[in-house]
Amino acid sequence: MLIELPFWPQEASTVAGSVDVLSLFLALVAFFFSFLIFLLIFFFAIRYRRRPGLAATPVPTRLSLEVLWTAVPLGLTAVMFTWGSGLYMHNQQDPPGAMNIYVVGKQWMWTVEHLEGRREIGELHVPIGRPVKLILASQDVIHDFFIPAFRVKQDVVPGRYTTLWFEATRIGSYRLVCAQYCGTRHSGMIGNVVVMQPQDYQNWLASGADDPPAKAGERLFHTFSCAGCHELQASQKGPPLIGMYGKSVRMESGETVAFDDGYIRESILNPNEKVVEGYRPIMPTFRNQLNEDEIIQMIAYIRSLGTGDAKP
Amino acid sequence: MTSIPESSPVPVQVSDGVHDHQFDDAAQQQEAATLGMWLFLATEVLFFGGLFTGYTVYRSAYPKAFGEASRHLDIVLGTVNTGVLLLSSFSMAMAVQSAQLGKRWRLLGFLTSTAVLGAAFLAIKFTEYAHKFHEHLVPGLQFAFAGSESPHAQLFFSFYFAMTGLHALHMIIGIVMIVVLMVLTLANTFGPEYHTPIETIGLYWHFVDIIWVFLFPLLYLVSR
Amino acid sequence: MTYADVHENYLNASWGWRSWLLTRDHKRIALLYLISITLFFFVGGFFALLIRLELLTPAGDLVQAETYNKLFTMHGLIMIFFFLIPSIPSVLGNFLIPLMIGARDLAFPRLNLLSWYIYIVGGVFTLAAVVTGGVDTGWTFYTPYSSTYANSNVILTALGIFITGFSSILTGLNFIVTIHKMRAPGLTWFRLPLFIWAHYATSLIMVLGTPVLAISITLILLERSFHIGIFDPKLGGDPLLFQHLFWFYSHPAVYIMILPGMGVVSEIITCYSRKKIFGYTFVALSSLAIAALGFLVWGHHMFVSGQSPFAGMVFSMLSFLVAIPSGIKVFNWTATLYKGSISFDAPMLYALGFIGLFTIGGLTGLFLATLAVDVHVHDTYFVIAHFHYIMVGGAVMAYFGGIHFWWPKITGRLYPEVWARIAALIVFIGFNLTFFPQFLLGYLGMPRRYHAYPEEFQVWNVMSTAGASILGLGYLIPIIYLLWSLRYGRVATENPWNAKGLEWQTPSPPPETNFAATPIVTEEAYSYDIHT
Amino acid sequence: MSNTIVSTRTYVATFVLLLVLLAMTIAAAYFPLGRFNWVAAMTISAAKTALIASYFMHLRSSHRLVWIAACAGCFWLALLMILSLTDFWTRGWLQP
Repeated sequence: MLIELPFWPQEASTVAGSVDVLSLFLALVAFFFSFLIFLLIFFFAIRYRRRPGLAATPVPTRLSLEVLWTAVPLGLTAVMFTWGSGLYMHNQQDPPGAMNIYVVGKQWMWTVEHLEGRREIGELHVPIGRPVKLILASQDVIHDFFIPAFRVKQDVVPGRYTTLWFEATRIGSYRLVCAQYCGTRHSGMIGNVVVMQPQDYQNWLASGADDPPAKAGERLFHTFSCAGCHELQASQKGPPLIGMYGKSVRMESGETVAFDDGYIRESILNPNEKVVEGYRPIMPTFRNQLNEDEIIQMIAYIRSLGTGDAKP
Repeated sequence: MTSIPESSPVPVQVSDGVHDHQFDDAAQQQEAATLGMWLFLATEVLFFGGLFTGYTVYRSAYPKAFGEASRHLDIVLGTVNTGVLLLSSFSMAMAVQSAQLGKRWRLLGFLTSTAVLGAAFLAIKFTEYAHKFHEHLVPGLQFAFAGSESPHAQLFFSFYFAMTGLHALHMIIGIVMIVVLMVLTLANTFGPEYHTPIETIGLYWHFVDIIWVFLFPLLYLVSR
Repeated sequence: MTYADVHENYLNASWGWRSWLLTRDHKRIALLYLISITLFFFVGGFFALLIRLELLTPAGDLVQAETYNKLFTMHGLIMIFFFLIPSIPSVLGNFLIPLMIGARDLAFPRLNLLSWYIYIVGGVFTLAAVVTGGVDTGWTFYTPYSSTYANSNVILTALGIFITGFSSILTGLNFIVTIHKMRAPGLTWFRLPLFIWAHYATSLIMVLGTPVLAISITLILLERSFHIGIFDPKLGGDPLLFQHLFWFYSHPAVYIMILPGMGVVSEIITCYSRKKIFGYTFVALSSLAIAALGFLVWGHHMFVSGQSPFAGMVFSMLSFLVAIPSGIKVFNWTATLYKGSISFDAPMLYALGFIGLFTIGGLTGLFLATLAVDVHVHDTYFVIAHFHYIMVGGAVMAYFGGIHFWWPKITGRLYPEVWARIAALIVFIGFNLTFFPQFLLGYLGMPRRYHAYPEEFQVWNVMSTAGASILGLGYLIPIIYLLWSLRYGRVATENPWNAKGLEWQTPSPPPETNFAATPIVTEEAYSYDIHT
Repeated sequence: MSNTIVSTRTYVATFVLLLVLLAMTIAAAYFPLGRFNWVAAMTISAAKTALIASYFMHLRSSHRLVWIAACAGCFWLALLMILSLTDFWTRGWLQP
């Protein structure tokens, strides 16, 4: 039986190739210098091995050499830094028009919520050729969302949202793993990303859709009597929510805050730290009443009320 | 395994009684001890520094909650305590001077007053703790704080108790060491020739004072 | 007749257990450390062995997931805090610093003994945690897992680490004061052996970094026992704050482990190539540069943690900078060999192995400093491979090299040369076989701390486990022949390697007060090519 | 350096100055200066520290090395704070 030795992971996203090129460059540099040092050691060790009657020859320190081997690594690392940071910054910023999918990590599984209503556990279905932005939340400890074939990874931190985007380039099923140690069954927090043709993805979305999260969010909105203050139009007590998602809003403190997922989440949990200009800090907290999934549903509902003019 | 009683583990002494055998003279020993204590204080700066960093991060994130929570602290007791501690530092400085001059009873007097002032500081501090306990402002113990900033106020009080608690622990250690110094003074250990322990423990005491000099405005005077 | 009868020395100056447990002699304290550290090394090694056995097959079938998590946690904690950090400083540093600078002892001998006791108390706490059920937070104690969710002995372990930290602080403080205040007449800073420079730099990190670890662990203890919650996300606390505090110490801690090893290597390379070190000033100052810059790079452990990307860029840039002084050292060591008269005694084999493996470890660190690439390899086996190249390929190789090099000075006996060379080669081969495949595993995407793993990774894991068994053998052999040499080894002369340095100008083993008379230094370090 | 004996008068003067600074810091806290309340408080605390260190702790007459040790602690604390805050204070920058 021939044992297959895997050397290189699959490349299945738009960024995978560029990360690999940089990695290969680094590997080349690493190989060159390791080889250089090994070669020199071997050569000197044999050439200058101890022999009777042959003493060591004093060699004074040469400043030019010291400068050389300070400057060359400095130059090389400058290249690595610039290249690595440039690529990283590019990979951090999600392109406009990315579709949002919400992911919640909890010990020890991933739950995924598509805005169209489909929910899944341990699997993530995405269409090929379209930027996907994941909004990641954790119900308990820190997890990490890692898709090796896409070369993307992001810690999922309780108490806030982190985001990650990718654009898949190859149809297939790829491994998705938790890379941040999260407790006993950390190694079981593993699943698949399924990349599909857009049409297949649409069919898949339609095939087993539950209520869309916005629908569930609307129910929660009524259960918790949010409408009492946040009437959908302007109101005395709370700011309106229609057409607000994605807008920039002035706060009482004078600062300007983006009315985004993170702000909505914070406002539900800690309503009075950032109050919209013209309103009083009177909203109670819903800290102990909503879990991460429900907060996402609320956000989906508010989002469904229409987005503002700013970048969504 | 024959244990010969005469051969104690104490190494051969080339000491003249004033300095230990590894040093050449008393001056070298004293310089070493002073440098050692200052290095130790540098580690203490970083020990408290972790808390100061955390405090800065959260205060800048939740200025409102921190301001509101801070107003629940008793500024009168806090101010009195600052005064008490500054006075104790003065007393400690005078103790070092007395040792340098070889005035044994004056030294004993100043050490005693330093320890008593330190104890007074702790007494006031624990009175404050008792109040906080009654007002349910101790994190983890049925913490109750009116308003929606409650969790962030709890963060403030977490810092309050962690910072003042660790400070109080340092005070307690300092008082114990000063009591030891008092005993040694009674035993006539110190004089103009040898008073390094008084100096080094004095340094420690002043350092604990400095920590409070920062804690006081950071905790009590956030937003008055 | 035992070796101790040769002449009056620190080993035969007094007898009985009290003369050891209450000793203030830095040389005896060094031996106390040597014994305790060796014990911890084998406890940690035993855990490593179980980890590698579990990973032989993809299914988690040898131990349960919970047990596996405890194994890697305890392996990390014991190896880092109870072996690597104290290894070279507390054993070789303790023994050699006063000898190398011509002093009778460290500045604070009682404090030195206290450090050992603190180390032991911390060790007892940690071992008690192991025996009573273990701890499963990972050595990094990340919150909120460690503060809220873990159900294992976090408090006991954290207390153990907290206590041991003070041992490290006091040792570093002792070294700094000693090096400043107690050098022999004529021993100016730029005549100091590089071993001393390296330990000076190490001590700076111990003194200035360890307290931050102490406070972060204290906060976890408070959070766990009193629920005060400074890192609790439910209160608006930020788990990343813990990571900042933790890595402020724990990244420089890597330099605590490697810098003393660099010092050892400088001593060995010069002695066995009979050369003055190439670029003394650069090697000396690069130690300080590493210690200082090492404090500025901790954020590279947090590139994917949700840290601000701008902070990521700052930390990435600083991380590249710290590579420069490391490179300077490697180039200078290599240049020292040029036109030397090189012999291949066991310490030299370890030292050359160190240079090679440290080079690989350092260069693969560049992958981790490069933001875009780190995103992919972070928290995978690539990281595991990288830091084992630094810590095992680097620090442990240097430690073994140093133990062999100064063995005659410490014990008065020579180790068996042939066996020592064989062991050094076995360690080198076993090490590479164990850890090189892990670079590939990491890039393929195998996450670290996985009890069970997908099947496609098995081939490399089998290779790694096979290598580990060879490596384990390589570590056992020296223990056997070094113990053997205590009784049967040839009696060592004052200076068996014909080496420079004050420690070789006093009998082996040295007398209790180190030198008959305070030596006076008139030449630079490593003046090999002048007198031979 | 310990042989420099500081006079009682200097110690008393230092203590009185410290009390004055204490009064100032409290007074400053009641002026609404916004962010500058914090700046004022820290400046006064730093001044108090300088007094305590130079006179009570004899830093004025101490060896240069002691100075370095004292500054090292503060410098490293600054490193910890500044580099940590580069994270916390630039978190939102990428978001629009």
